[in-house]
Amino acid sequence: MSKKPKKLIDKKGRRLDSRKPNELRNIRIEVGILSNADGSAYIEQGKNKILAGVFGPKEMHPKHLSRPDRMVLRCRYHMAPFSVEERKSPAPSRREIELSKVIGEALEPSVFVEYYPRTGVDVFIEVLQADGGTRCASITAASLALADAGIPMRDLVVSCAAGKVDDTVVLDLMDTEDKLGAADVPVAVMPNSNAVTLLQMDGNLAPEEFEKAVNLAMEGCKRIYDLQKEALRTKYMAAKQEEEVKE
Amino acid sequence: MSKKPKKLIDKKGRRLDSRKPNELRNIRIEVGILSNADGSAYIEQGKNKILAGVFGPKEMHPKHLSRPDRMVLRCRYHMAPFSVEERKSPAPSRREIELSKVIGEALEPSVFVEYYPRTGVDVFIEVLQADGGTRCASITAASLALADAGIPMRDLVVSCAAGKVDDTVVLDLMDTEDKLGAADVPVAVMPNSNAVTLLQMDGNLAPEEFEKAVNLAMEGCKRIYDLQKEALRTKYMAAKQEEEVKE
Amino acid sequence: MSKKPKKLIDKKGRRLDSRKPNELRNIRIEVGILSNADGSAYIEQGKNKILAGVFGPKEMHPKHLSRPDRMVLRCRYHMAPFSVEERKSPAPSRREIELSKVIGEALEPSVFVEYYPRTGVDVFIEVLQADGGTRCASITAASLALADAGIPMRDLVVSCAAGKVDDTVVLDLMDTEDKLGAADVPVAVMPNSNAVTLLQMDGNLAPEEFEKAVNLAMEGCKRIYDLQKEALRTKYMAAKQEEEVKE
Amino acid sequence: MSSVITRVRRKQIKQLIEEGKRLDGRGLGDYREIKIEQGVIEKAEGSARVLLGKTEVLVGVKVETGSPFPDTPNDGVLTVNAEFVPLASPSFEPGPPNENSIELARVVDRGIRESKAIDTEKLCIEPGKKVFIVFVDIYVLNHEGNLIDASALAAVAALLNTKMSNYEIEDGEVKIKQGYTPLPMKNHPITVTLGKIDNKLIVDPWLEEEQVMDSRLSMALNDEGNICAVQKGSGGYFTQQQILEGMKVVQEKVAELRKKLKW
Amino acid sequence: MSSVITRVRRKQIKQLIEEGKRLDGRGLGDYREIKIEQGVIEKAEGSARVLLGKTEVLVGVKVETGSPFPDTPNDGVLTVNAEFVPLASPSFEPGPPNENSIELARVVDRGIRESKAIDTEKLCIEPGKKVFIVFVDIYVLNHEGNLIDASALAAVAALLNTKMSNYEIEDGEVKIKQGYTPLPMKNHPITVTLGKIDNKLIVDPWLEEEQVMDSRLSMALNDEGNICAVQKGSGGYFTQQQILEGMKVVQEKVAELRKKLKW
Amino acid sequence: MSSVITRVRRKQIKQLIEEGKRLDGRGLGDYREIKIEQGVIEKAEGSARVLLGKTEVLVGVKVETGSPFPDTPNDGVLTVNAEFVPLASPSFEPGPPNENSIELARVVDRGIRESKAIDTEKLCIEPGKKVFIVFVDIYVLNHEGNLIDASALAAVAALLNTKMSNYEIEDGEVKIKQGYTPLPMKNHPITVTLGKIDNKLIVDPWLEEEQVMDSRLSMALNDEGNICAVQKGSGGYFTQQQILEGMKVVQEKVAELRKKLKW
Repeated sequence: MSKKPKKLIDKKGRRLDSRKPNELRNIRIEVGILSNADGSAYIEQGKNKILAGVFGPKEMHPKHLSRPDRMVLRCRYHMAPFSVEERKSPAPSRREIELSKVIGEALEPSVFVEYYPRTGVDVFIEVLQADGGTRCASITAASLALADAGIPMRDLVVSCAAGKVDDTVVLDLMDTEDKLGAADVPVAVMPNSNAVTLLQMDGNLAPEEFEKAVNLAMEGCKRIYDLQKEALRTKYMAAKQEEEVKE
Repeated sequence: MSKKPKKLIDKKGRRLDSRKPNELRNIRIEVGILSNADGSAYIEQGKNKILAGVFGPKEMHPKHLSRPDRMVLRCRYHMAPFSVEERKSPAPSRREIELSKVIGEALEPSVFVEYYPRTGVDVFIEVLQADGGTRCASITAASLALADAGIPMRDLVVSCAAGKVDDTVVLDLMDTEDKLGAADVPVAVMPNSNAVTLLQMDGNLAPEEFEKAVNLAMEGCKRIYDLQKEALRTKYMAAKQEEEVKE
Repeated sequence: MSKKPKKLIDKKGRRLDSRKPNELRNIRIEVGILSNADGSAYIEQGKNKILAGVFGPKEMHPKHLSRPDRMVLRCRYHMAPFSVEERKSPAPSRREIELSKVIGEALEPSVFVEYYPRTGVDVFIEVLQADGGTRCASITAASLALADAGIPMRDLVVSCAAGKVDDTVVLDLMDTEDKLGAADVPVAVMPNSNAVTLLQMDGNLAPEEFEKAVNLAMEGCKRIYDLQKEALRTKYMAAKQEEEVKE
Repeated sequence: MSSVITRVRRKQIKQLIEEGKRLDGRGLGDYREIKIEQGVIEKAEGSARVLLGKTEVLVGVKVETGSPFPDTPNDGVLTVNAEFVPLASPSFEPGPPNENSIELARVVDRGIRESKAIDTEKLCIEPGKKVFIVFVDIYVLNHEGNLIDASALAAVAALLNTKMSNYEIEDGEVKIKQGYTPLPMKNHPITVTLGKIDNKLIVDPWLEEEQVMDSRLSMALNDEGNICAVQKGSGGYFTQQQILEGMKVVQEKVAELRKKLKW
Repeated sequence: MSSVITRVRRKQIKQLIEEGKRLDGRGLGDYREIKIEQGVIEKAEGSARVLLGKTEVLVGVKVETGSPFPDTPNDGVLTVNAEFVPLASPSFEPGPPNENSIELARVVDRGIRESKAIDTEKLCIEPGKKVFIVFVDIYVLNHEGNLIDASALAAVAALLNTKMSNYEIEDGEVKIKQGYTPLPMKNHPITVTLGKIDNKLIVDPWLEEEQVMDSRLSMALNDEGNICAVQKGSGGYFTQQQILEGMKVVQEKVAELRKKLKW
Repeated sequence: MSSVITRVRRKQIKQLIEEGKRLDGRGLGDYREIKIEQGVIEKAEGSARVLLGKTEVLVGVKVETGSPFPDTPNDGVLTVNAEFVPLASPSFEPGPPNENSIELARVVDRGIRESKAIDTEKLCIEPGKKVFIVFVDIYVLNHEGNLIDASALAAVAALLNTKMSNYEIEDGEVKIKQGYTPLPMKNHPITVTLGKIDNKLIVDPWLEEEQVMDSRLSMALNDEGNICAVQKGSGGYFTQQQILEGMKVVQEKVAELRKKLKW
């Protein structure tokens, strides 16, 4: 953060961590890793380490927040005090409150909320280590946690950002690129229907650059979608095996 | 605030803004200016700019605060962060909490609270700009907002302060007079019955000065009462005209 | 607090306030001194001055905290801002929250909680002046307040600390001994059954020292138990006399 | 709330007052028995306990150093806070100050501040930088009515009992010296509260009267007999005539209370 | 909440929009009437009131001195806060900011910050020590829908209206001098919000449309026509196609709004 | 709360323990499997993850500079905080720390503080002005019982893993230099918790046993085998005899746990 490196992309078109512009960071996903949550998932994307847990469908507390015709999905995005350079107070910041809202709104369209009227589902996201793009990785993990909880869903939601660094549109910005780059465009999508459920942007992009960034982010989402499905499959196979062993 | 002017009243008996001791500031009142509140009013008194909005009678939340034999009137007096010299935190200060209480208690005797048992009425007051005497102007506006909401009332409540500046008892103190003067005596009254529903004082007054100040404030109240009734009439006529146009 | 005295125990084995190692401070207890609480007690132990008041059994607020098979005992330990050297903010500190919990847990085993299902009892403790050992003196007083409220109880709970000062295990540490000593071991007990309902410790004690400290604290408890019973008797006699006078 | 009064009791209180009598045998203009005890909290710089009948208020004063307000760089700071300690009444809830305790603190504060009771200029250590801050903490220990008068009286009694450490300035740092100085006091405001029940004014309303009364009026008078703070409270109203009448009663009772407060 | 819409009304709104019409007679791409009034709060360093139909937002700007952030020692500080004043809507509760008012404040903040609207380097008084802090307080006075556009517009109008006291540095202290300087502005972001109802995009949704619409998309454009902030909100989704289509509409409407904002 | 245990299950647990057995096959004095992993959060100065069966606790340590406490001007500052992360248990609610998480943090804090585990004098940069502050954040990720032992173990493991930036003092300012130094540690407290079920003592109670047990007793022992912190919790009682008996068990188990913690 102290001094701006001369170049975020070198002469060979490589980024600070030697990725190509349209390359994702390493991603590792695990589903069903918490014993108390009804569903859970863990994601590592670059140095991001994020846990998501889901409780529900269940009775709403307080009751007056329940809705007669649908389930209410609540989401809390929270960062551990040690997840960032300078210790963060555990009290929710304004940024965390906004992200909780937009992440919840990004997940909700994927859920058949009308199946369980008057109930609630809580999605809890804990960022254990943050390195840029936490909201996207959180959505990717939280959607898996919802699936793991058996909540009926239209599709998984998968999320990835693109942005502009130096003069190049790049995929999946890490922290330094996010802070020193020109723009960041996080996108979440249900790939089956191409429905964009999260779209934010800050920075400075010409309209054509913005279009390019959205397209690249969607491209990234599709690649992560495969990893999501693979992680679900792995969990399912493990659960099946376990059952068979029991029998 | 920085330096005390030598004199708050000049040789000709004129105050800093060239008013005579028993002269009110310019007052402008409008009734029914908000589309969502059940009743509303706006007052400018000198540089004070204050909005009042009323919601109710309605079900009480939380329920246990309702009363089986009467309506509960709740009042919130609040100052905008930009309403004063130095930015004020939007969180309610101890002063705002006290004023919310005494303003509510000044308004309540005018309302037939027994007409709507188990219900609540919320009075919200927002001081957009403050220049001394905001509690009085707030009461004047809030009482009109209650009337505009159709709450059954014995009488309007009208309020005005008197005080002592240099050695003179004066009417309707503005901010500088309030801060540098010797005493401030805000009074609220239902003029029909001469019932004083708010009386506060801070400063230093001999008993006879106090009596004089109360009398002068009551005198000021009566003059503002005429403006209140005029504002109600204007609103009523406008509403009537609108209806006739519709028909 | 500024400078550590060379010795907390002098050559003759006397402590800073000239007590012997196994000597209690002066204790004064009064029962039934508040007119609004259902039960109350006041204790002075050294310079500690502590009031305890009990309300209940009564309906729980909020209701969802009530338990279908038992009474819920809630406890609040709170220090007055002026009770300590440097003014304490009246908002509850983490220390006060922990002590409220352990004091409540020390009192609960003495109460027949199953006699009044769905109800609650509130124990309020106010430390007016603190001089070391406030949690113990609070328990001693609060248990009397519960008895004074007529709550059915197995036994009184009585509490006292022992600790290590210089190289000696001593009874009933005062503030300076607590701060400069080597260890503090507060103990609460129901003397009839020798049931220890509170046990904490901080400092550094060899196992045999710890055992010795626990034994000494229990010994102190027994002596205070006599004062507790005496105080109850006094209250009872006074109440009886009052009644007789009335008749 | 267990302190709600029955309809029968209500009627009884009103009827008696109509006849100029009160349930507890007092006349309309009588205070309950008043006890003032100073120096009850040795660890505080000042303290006082006031009993007004069964109403009990403890005030502790702490004196610390801190920054002055920017607009009064030469004045010490006065801070008044009131805690409605939950053991004092079933109607008090634990938690942060509510509108009632804030009103109480601010009424007591105004009496002290507006009468210039404390010589705040003498509390300045280094202009604009360091001054003494006087914390007045009102602790309501038993609520049987008329908390304002009990608290105002206890606050002044505690301030009169307050001693500050002597100090020296050494290299810009405050060094505590041996010995104590009393807090510099210039005035001694006394507050008297009236209740209005069916157009009768009563002095020192107790708990049940507070639940019956239509309105309340408190006035603080300084040593010179001037009014320095007024607060009408509790809904209801007073006529102009009742205010002036009340002022006379207050003047009388202040003189009476002032005798209890030795300084 | 009394602002919940009936099923009949809901159907009516949707049907009309299907036909390219709106309940209040507007076309899908029309704004309600816009009024901008600057300098309405004389005591604030800057202020503006925006009426968007019946939606009313007041923004006040205060400029004070304070410390810069450690990582930007040469820059003044921008702080945007939004209050959902309870008299503006039965759905607003008194209390600390909630997720809705925080989102509003942060969206407006991003538009101003990312477009570099304020020349924050000119707000530095003493690098790393003292800078000007610009407080932008959004006060929603009447909520009839599309608070984002009204607030963003009012914020920029208020900043354009903001004047700061002249000052000198004397012995490390800031001394206020006579006269005022306008707040240094470099850009003027304009935000346009679209609603999506059954795959139709509408501009400037009002309250009832907000209750019917599936999703919302806001974009802020700077003077050069570049995008500087985007926020999709309110659940639902947009297709990739709709986003690009929406961008075109926004570009058009920004040009229109920009004319209303004189500077 | 979905974690409430049925009456049948309760009976079963008690019966087994009566017979010296446990539901999960352990003996009364056995710990669940323990895994300690250090350095799991690269961005923190120190970190460790402890698995106690399925109970999972992550501790992160941050080291920052700040002011010492006035009464210990030559000592660095230790701050322990515990978060009951809501995804760890249906009984955890999001929000500020409650009495349970505060108790946990304070018990872990006492173990570290009273055993003088950290050499706080070595954390002093400039006496009375600047010291290192060590933030120990306990993050409960999965709650299957015995949070105290898991947290205390993870805290010490994280502290042992903590490295601080090297620094120089230049003109009174702290300048970060290249390289790292390990946090100066002098002792390594180990905490063991016992549950009491019908007069039997068990080690390392898991979630369902916690719901059945009458009382809980935790003891922290330092490297010399001395007791440095004790906490009885969860209602109920211990006899004097049980306390001494428990102490013996704790001594034994501490030796066992100590082997898991390499340093």
